[in-house]
Amino acid sequence: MNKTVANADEAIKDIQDNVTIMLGGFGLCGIPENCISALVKKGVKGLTCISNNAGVDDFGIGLMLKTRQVKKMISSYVGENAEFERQLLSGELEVELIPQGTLATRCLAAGYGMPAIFTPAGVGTEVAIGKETRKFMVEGVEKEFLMEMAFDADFAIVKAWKGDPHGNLIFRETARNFNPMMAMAGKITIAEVEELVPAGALDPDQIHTPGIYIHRIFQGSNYEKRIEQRTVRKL
Amino acid sequence: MNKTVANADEAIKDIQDNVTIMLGGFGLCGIPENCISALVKKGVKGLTCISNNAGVDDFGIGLMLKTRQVKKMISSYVGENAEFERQLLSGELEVELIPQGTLATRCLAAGYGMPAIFTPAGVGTEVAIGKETRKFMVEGVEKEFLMEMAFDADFAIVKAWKGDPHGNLIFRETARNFNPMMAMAGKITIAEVEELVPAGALDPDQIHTPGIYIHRIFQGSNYEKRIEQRTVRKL
Amino acid sequence: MLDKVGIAKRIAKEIKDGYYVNLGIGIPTLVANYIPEHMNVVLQSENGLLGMGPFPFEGEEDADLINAGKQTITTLPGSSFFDSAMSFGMIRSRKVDLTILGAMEVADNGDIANWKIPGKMVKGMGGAMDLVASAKNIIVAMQHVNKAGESKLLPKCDLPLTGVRCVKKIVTELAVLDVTPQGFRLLERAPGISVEQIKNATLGRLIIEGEIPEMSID
Amino acid sequence: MLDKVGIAKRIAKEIKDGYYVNLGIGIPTLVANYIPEHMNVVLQSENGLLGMGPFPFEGEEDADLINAGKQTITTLPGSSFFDSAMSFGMIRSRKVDLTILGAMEVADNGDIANWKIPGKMVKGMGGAMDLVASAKNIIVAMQHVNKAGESKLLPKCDLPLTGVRCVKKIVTELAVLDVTPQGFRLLERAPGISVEQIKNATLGRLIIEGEIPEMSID
Repeated sequence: MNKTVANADEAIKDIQDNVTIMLGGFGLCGIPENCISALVKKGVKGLTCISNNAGVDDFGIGLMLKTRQVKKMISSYVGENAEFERQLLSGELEVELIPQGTLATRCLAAGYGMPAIFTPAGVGTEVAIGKETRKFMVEGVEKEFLMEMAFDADFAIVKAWKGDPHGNLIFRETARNFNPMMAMAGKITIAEVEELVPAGALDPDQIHTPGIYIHRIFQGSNYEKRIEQRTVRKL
Repeated sequence: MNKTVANADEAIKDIQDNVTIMLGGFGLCGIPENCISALVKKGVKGLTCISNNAGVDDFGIGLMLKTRQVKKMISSYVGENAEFERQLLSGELEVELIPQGTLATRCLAAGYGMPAIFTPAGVGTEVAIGKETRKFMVEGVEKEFLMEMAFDADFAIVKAWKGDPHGNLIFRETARNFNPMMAMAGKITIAEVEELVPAGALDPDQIHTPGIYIHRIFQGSNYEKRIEQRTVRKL
Repeated sequence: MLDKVGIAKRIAKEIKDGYYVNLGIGIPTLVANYIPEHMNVVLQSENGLLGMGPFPFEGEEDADLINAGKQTITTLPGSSFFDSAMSFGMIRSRKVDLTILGAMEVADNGDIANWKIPGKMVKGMGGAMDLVASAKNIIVAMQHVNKAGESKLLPKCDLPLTGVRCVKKIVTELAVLDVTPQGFRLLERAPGISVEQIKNATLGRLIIEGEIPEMSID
Repeated sequence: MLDKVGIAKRIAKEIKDGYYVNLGIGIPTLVANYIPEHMNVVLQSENGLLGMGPFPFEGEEDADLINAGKQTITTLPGSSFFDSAMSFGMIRSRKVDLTILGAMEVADNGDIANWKIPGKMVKGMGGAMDLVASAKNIIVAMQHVNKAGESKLLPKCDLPLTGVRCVKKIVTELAVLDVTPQGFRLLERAPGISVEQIKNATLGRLIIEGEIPEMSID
């Protein structure tokens, strides 16, 4: 199998207006920087983006917000972004906030072919409005759960540390986050990697995402890997 | 954290008659050999065993069948075991056969705190009898699913390649199989490993099962690792 | 009439470049030997491997490395291991392009029975029910008639079902057939086999339209 | 009256040897600094890490290694990384022994509100709803009264809820309280704070039985 494409532009070339895209990453950690730049360059519009966060004003998905390419965000936390706030308050941008674990598990459900999952997150809150609830016994006590549906995304774009032409991926540290589940959940999944190695160079026991889930892969470049909250201690 | 115990006898010492135990492995590959021997030695009886297979006459769970310690098997495939067949036909042994993916996913559900999952496996077959079904749209077509419940096991016993005192586990090749899901699914999970290494010796990116799921760990000994179907090609 | 190798060779022609394929036990396992070398095909073994290679050379068997038939195997460059939850996850989410498996009976609506014979010791369904319930494309490798000469391509399965309305294509020692809403559609005859012989061996609805070519398997 | 550090120190006393603990943003993050060194405690960060260590030394920050508050952190021997599905899987399956988080309001039935103020920009619930819906044991670190002097321990939350009937214990600048079926039970007073002051600052049902000891935080 050789799923290698030349670069981000080629990887995203069939992404059209008004599609739904999952984007991996948590905060600015593990985000597909190259593909985001290519989407901005391509100027595709009306996107529904499923991503835990919405970047910051001048990085990550924030870049696509600035160019008004995003119609709707489905996220768990969208702070730290003034342009986001402006568009939301002006009604230009639609936002659906869902619990972080629900977001992760709805991706997992899509990747694992489970049409719906049950979670207690959001029971009794406004997140539960309009959703089916169901009680199950947990540790001898009846507990209420929400039924949440698997995501249905046209594309998933993920960022990994290493990958091979089969699409096998290895993530690094907490840059793993949502990337493996989104990789499994896209109808078409695009992976950008810091280092593309030949087939056989990755230990098959250590692969986080098997290549079967990946449709296109390329070695990215010029990763900025910006830090959102630089916290240090004194020597 | 130090969850290390001396050996299999100590690891299983509170396993009493009539409990439900999950046992990792597929065929004879990746089975907890040391703990099975210890359970035979201890002579605990009336067990319900959740395991994909039931071993062979003189190895694996077959050893516990020979000593009549198993009341019920929940498995997907139980061939290759004459004593098993005898006990089943004589009514001494109860067997619940479920699809392999359902078995794996019911373990995952327990480990991931999902009370139930939906799967299409078994729809329209005798596996569906008495189970709730539900239709969901899949790729634009209505498809029927069975609702299957998370397992509720008192103990899970798994076998890994390497582990550390925190209970972090790394599996090797296809000996991984059911072990990671069962590790997550037991109320008490016992891990036996071929090599117990100090905390910090395992690369945190490569750990398959984080220690939070493991209650006891020990370095096993005298692994036989028997091969069920030795198939080779000519040079 | 085809032998087992012939059936395997004919099925191998259904595999396309870039396919991920799950092969069942028996004749389906043989299919791996006849996939053209220039094709990029990855074999999935549902116990937790993508990229199954050939059997190991003697002395190189590894007890930790087996396929779903519990046979010792090898890996190939690009292989990956994963747990059984992910394995059946990728099966359920239809990432496997083609599933090839054996059957005791197939009905003309695509129902399949291949796991249980009442009165005989039941070994279990293993992963077969998961595979047939989810696969995009299922090809069955089977004998057209049983040892008593009775058709195994039926209007309705007599044996307990493994899955419903799922089989897409059947390759037997006599013929290649598609499963359509109108029943089995005869596509090809095995070398030396007449349409009449196939008619006589098929109990389910059989559609024969136009000239039925003899299959080529090499 | 306790300052933030005092609240963190008092909460640290609730942590037991062998605990897996999830710390929210704000005062809860400070708790890590006061866990006795001899204790084996593992901190979970819900973005995908067990075994969170202290902040890195300057120049050793790693963009790939952050906590749920997006702060640069380090690992410790025995750490493990995992994806967000597994992370919330272990939260839902109650493998995390203790969750410590902040709140805007807590009701005397254990309801908590900490994610949304109507009329203000909503940033989102992040992982808070998952954590409070599943945690075995939740301790809230919060101010007893808001800047206007109004109680935040209420008969019923006014703000949109994060979770229902889930808070087990509350540590404020004034007191330690358990949440019981009968309401808030006063357990300890902050140094120099009278029972009367706590009564006046608590709008929800408050149970005061016997002598209420002054807490010790060192």
